[in-house]
Amino acid sequence: MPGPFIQDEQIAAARKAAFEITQPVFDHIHRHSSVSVERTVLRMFGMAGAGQLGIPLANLMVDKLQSAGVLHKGAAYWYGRALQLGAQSPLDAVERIAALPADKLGPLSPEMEGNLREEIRAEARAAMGELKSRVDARNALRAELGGMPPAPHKYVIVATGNIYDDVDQARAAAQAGADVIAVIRSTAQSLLDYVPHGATTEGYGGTYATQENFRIMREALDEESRRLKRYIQLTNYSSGLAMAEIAWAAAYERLDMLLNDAMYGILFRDINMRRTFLDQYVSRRICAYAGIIINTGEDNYITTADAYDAAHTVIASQFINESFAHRAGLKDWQLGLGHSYEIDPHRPDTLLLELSQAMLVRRCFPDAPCKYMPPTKHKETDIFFSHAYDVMADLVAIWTRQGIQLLGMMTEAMHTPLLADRYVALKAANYMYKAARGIDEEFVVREDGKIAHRAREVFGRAVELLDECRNDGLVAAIGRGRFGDVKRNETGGKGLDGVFERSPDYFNPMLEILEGKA
Amino acid sequence: MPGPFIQDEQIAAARKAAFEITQPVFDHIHRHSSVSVERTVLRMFGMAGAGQLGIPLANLMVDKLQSAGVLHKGAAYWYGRALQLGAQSPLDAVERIAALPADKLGPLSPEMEGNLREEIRAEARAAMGELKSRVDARNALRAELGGMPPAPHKYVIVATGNIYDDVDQARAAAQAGADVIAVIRSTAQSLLDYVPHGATTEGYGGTYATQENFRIMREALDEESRRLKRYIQLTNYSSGLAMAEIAWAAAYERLDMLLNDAMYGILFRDINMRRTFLDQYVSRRICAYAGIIINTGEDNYITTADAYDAAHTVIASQFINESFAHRAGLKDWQLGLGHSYEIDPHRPDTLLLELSQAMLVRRCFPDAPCKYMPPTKHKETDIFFSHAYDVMADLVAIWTRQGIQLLGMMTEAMHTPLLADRYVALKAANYMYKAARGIDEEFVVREDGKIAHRAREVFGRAVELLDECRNDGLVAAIGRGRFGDVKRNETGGKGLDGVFERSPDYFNPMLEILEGKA
Amino acid sequence: MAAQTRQIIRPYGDRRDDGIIQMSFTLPVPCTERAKEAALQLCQQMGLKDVKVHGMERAAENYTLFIVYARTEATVDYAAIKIPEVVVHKMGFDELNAFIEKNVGRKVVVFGACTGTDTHTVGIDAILNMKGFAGDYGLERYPWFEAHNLGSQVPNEDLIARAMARNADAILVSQVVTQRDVHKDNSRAFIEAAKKAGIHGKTLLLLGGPRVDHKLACELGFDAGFGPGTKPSGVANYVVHALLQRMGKEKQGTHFEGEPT
Amino acid sequence: MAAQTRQIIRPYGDRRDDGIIQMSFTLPVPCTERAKEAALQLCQQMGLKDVKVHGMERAAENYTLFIVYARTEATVDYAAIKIPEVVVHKMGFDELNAFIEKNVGRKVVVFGACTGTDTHTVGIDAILNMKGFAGDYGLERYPWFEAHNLGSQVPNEDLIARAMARNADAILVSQVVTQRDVHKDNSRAFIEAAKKAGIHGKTLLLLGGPRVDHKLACELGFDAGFGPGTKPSGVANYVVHALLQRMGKEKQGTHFEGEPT
Ligand code: B12
Ligand code: B12
Ligand SMILES: Cc1ncc(COP(=O)(O)O)c(C=O)c1O
Ligand SMILES: Cc1ncc(COP(=O)(O)O)c(C=O)c1O
Repeated sequence: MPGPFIQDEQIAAARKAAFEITQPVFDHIHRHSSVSVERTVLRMFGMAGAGQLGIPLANLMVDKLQSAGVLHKGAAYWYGRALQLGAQSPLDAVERIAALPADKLGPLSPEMEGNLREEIRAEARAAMGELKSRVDARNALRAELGGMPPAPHKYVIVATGNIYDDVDQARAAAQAGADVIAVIRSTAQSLLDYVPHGATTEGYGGTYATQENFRIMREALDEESRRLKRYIQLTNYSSGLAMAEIAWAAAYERLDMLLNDAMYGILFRDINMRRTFLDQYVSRRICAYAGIIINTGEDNYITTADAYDAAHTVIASQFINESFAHRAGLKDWQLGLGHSYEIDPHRPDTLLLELSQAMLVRRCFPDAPCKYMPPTKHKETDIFFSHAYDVMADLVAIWTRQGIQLLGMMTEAMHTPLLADRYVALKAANYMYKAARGIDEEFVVREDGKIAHRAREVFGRAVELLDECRNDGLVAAIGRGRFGDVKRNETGGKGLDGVFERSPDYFNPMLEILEGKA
Repeated sequence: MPGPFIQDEQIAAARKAAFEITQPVFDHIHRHSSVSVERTVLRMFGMAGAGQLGIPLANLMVDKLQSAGVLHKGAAYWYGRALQLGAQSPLDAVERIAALPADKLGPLSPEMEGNLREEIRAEARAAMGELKSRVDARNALRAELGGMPPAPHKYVIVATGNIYDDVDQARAAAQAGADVIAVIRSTAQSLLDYVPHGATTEGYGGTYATQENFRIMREALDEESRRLKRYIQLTNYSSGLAMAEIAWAAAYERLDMLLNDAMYGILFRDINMRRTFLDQYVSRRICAYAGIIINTGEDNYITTADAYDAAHTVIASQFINESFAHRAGLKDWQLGLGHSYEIDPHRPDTLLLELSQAMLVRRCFPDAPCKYMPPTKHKETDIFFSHAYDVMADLVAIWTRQGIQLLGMMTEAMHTPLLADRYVALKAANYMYKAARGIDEEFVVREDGKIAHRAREVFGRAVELLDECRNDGLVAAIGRGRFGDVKRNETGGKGLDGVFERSPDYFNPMLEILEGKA
Repeated sequence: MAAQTRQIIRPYGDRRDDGIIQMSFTLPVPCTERAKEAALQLCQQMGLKDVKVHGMERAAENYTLFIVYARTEATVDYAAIKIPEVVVHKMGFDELNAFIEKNVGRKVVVFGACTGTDTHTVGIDAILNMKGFAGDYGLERYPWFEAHNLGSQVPNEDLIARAMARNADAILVSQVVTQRDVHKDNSRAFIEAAKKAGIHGKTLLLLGGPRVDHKLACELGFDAGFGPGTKPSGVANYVVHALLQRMGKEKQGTHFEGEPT
Repeated sequence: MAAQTRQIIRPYGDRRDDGIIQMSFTLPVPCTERAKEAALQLCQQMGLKDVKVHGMERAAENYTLFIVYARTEATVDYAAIKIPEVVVHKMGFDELNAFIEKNVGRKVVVFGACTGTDTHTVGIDAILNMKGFAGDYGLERYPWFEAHNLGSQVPNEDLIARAMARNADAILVSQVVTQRDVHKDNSRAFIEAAKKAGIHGKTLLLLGGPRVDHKLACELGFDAGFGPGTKPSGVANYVVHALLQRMGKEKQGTHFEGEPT
């Protein structure tokens, strides 16, 4: 077992600090909603299609409601009104709402209002029930195939840009031993304030996250899982301006994991803070409901900041991400907290430093299936060295019993992985796991060694940062560039115009269910 | 520090057993000599040249003496007689002896006999003095360049077959960070009952070990060492039917290390036991005198036998090799006891098993610069995997502080190394050493873990084997195939006809000096 | 230039000029002897000799990875590969600042960003930010540079407009994502926009990124290109010399140490 | 055989038929941009397209290692690569012994060794010794085989003489060291000796080793060749079928599962 290094009480105190840090954010969250959240509600009601020019119906309707200035009552409410007007289908609902000048839709009598809400709640319960049954089907397949293999789960990415090529590559990876397939998104999808529609074949640096692409890939992996008699997990990104909607689509299509971070969009995509905090909350509620494991993005911090100097920011952020997650109903087993093997390999003692950090993470979050990323930033174009370097991350992953391990690619510094790159990575990881599993039980870490010393130092600095966030506020800390060396302010960034205050009669039956209030 | 695993007393008992095992062999050694030993004596007197057809003068002379049935008095004696007959040069001495029917050289008067011996002893002292001064020059260069780098010393092989290509490759390897260059010998040189002469450019699987090739390579490495301001060591093979002579030539040409094993020739080259025991003794006396580090060959056992099952044979043999070495005057710092990372990678827990074995070796031989070999037998043609696999041997080497580490080559299963293969191996080892140096001080090995358990088990079986060798004799144990699964008997194998009993007046002034009797 | 002797070079594996190369590739067929024969034929078609299909790995049910060593007969005349002669040495931090003060007589203004949808800022930050790269200070640190770093995801037009507003001497564009040549497309779009804005051929236009080299950048219409491992000081030296040449204060085509090639 | 449709295949990296290959090689020149250009030209001369000289490593002062990804336009018609149709299935241990008893009617006698100066015994031991290889028993274990393993460093003539003295059905030669084709030289010498002794074309002559394949062995004058990963049971099956064919008890050219190709 890693550690002790530090006292249990110190960890509890850090956790408490994080809980206090996220409190003020929730005051904001519970009073607001966003266009993306409202579109998610509509998607729940089956509004998954797209209109002309491929614009999603959910966008058409929400944009209409927003420009009419009535969105603060909640899209669900207007959806109900559209039904009352006789809408036969989602498209029909959009058209009816769109056709109508909003002021034409005056208030209803309290009784009608009450009935409408009850009907819509019933429809929401049915929709959520359907979701649940899909999730159950996923879980049943997993169980049928013998449950999950022992951790770390070997995670590889596919990123051809074309969903059909992705399927080929994903199947090949599964055959070579992958446990989790991640379909990387096309560059800048984070900035799209909608979810693209349909199967896609042209992405850059990845493939668009669409509900249809999710379906195609999950179907292929179900088939592959059955053939291999081993359940293969699928993950994608619930991140960016459409994070909540993607969580819904992913849950519906039975994905197993999602990249989902409370602050990544703010820091790395310059998405507005208020927007992000709101959307991440709803997306996480969906993940909690659908038994999806989230993967947080602290590893990104140490691609922009120096991994040695900023190690404590990873730990501090993990506590914060954990608190956001717990407050959204996620359980520890769903928290794939992110970190990585990123210290400059030209430094001395890097294996000791990486072991220290990985052990510290496990010490602080013993029940979370932490997500361990391979070296990326310091990867260079010597594929042989790159491979050797990745193997050390494999060693640390199995040693410290990470939950999920992203396998490093020997061509990391060149291109998104080729089929052969994944095979090479999987073969090495399979060997490492077999060779080294249980090594942690062979040794007692000396409390007076470099590993323990470094762990205490990093933890100490993390606590200082948490204190700063508690005292000055998370917003202020982000403003000072504390995370990933990136500075953002509360009203900057993209998507703030999609945030609005809920009216007192705001109606969101999906959230009611997700929050356990219905 | 590795261990304890076992008690110091148990180790002392094993050492004592080995001492008893080698005792009877020394009864044989001290009563016999061999053609190779005698040729070594002649080489000491400067008889390094070759006659027509490239046959070394030392061979011509010894063969002549042997066929004349007078070799049992010692070649030095006849060399003295040839000088008395007026020989002006080694070639001249050979010719004079060769020209003479042996019976023509009757006994001398006791006084003349005494004078002859004294003159020859004086010449031997001068020759050994010259050797010493050459060794001192080597040591001075080492000191001038800042002494030796910290262990493990990174050892790579060159094996082009052409000494000039070897020089290019050796320089390149030194520039890429190698500490030790080994010039691999042409296949089956072990079976040559002579040392080939001159610079050679056509070998198979390696380059002939000749005195001139040694000189060429050492000169190049001296130059390279000065340029790099880092002393680069050179090693070759003192092994096979000419092992003692090669030791002399290597010492003379200022080599730093030699592959030299008490039993390798017996087991892997089917060279006669009696011959090998004799020759190894004299070769080791030379190494002791010349401050050469020997590398033993236990790693070979687990290329023919299974590395998991035969792990204890490596430990037992190391104790025996150590005893042979101590009895030949070698100090612990000269004992590069061989072992390797050879357990089938398809097994589970191989990293634990390899760590266990490497720790056990260091526990038993804490002051010896053990020679650690990389995986070879289970190497396959996937160069990427092969490289990853080698990297784990790098980790074990630095972790357990081996003295000398042979770097694995990603193309091990294909061909002798290309220039690029060595570069790739050195780059990875440099990284691993930098990343992991000191890792042993971070942990306490648990005495109840698999590593400790395995170490105790292997040690226990090694002690059993040592007991068997003590009780039944080393010869009997070899006859049962205890080492490397290879069975040999005392009178089988090549080269027994080159062994003869010393006459009571046997004269060998070189051995007198080497044994400290003159 | 005087007639040069030829210097024929070829790959070197075990012995000089043996022409040995290593290769790996995947074929979309199952791992069988037939697949191995296909791999061999493929290599032979590529003109390789002594082909040794050493490795054959079952990468997946219908994909096989091959590891090949072979000899190529291709050669290159190394003497014929020209590189410009360096006539001006590379200036260090203090020297360059003093040089700007003396020869340009005012601060050199540069604007940089990672444009298009690319969010990789680490590269442009390495060139512009105080901290710099590998111990080499970034342009913000030079007292005689005025450096503006607009970050990432910046539309080409915005970068150009901001630079023009400050009358910039140079614009630095970073492009990191290169899948299916998206960096070339975006770079071409940048050049179009620069032409439209009338600054092409006037303001110095620099392109950089891991898959960028000088040749590519010039083909795309930039003045210079910088690839992996670029140090800020190299960029600073280039900008100053190129600027002086534009200003007519230095001979056109003066070659200096570290210039992009 | 009926006219076949063509099945054109090419290397697969990121997307089907993209032709991507990986390559590495060393050039005997220092690590500079000029060297990189030389590497690029070399690849172009090899007919590669979209050459990306991604990596350039200073392997030594005057040697540079390059890592290249590129596209090849070479293709292979997979349908045109023939493999014989298997008509006889591979027999297991008991089945084969029974088969020998019934069809040969006596023990099959084989002699094996690693000949010449080669001392690598592990390969021939894997085929002949009791223990066998990868869980597959060696020929010594088969009650209906009489297997003699002479070990290594055996002169070709000795092996032949010993085998003839026992009237062997097959001789198994192992060759592991292959540098500069020493295995071919020694194998040719073996065949010469076999011809001299008059057993060529009579006694079955098998060659094996990591660089051996059936094609090579046949070219050298052997009846069959066996490469890496050979299992003893495959060799045993081959020897029995080939023997029966020599004896006229089985149709010439009967194809069986696991036969050398
Ligand atoms: C760090 C990183 C990230 C970080 C970026 C953080 C940030 N704010 O910059 C994060 C994690 C956010 C990220 C995200 C993504 N990334 Co990224 N990322 C990397 C990584 C690991 C390192 C890049 C880096 O920082 N290098 C260090 C800097 C210093 O080097 P550099 O950029 O080459 O810059 C030097 C020179 O090129 C030059 N230079 C660069 N620009 C300029 C400009 C001028 C004017 C000059 C003079 C010089 C110059 O000077 C610099 C110093 O020498 C690389 C892999 C790798 N090891 O290269 C992948 C990589 C670049 N990413 C990749 C991808 C695909 C993505 C994503 C699109 C994946 C996805 N679909 O989610 C996303 C989204 C990014 C987007 N839309 O742009 C791919 C690109 C593949 C390709 N060839 O197209 C890579 C190669 C990884 C891979 N193998 O798949 N990434
Ligand atoms: C073990 C080993 C040794 C051991 C040998 C012990 C012994 N008694 O066999 C020791 C340590 C003694 C040794 C020494 C040397 N070795 Co060595 N050795 C190896 C090693 C690591 C493994 C070989 C092995 O056992 N493979 C396992 C067996 C089961 O596989 P196999 O031989 O291919 O056999 C299979 C098939 O080929 C087939 N088969 C083989 N023979 C036959 C015959 C028949 C009839 C049939 C049907 C089938 C068959 O069936 C087998 C089972 O599937 C290889 C590297 C490697 N990983 O391949 C180097 C290697 C073979 N050795 C090499 C060299 C150069 C040497 C030396 C010459 C080095 C030197 N100069 O000192 C020496 C001397 C040996 C000599 N003169 O012959 C080179 C050969 C280079 C080349 N291509 O020419 C290699 C490739 C290492 C390298 N990369 O440099 N070696
Ligand atoms: C949490 C999270 N979201 C999203 C992404 C992907 O980036 P993009 O913003 O391009 O979707 C990452 C990248 O690692 C991430 O960690
Ligand atoms: C001690 C020893 N001598 C010699 C050799 C080399 O073999 P050869 O007998 O071909 O010289 C080895 C090989 O590893 C060895 O370990």
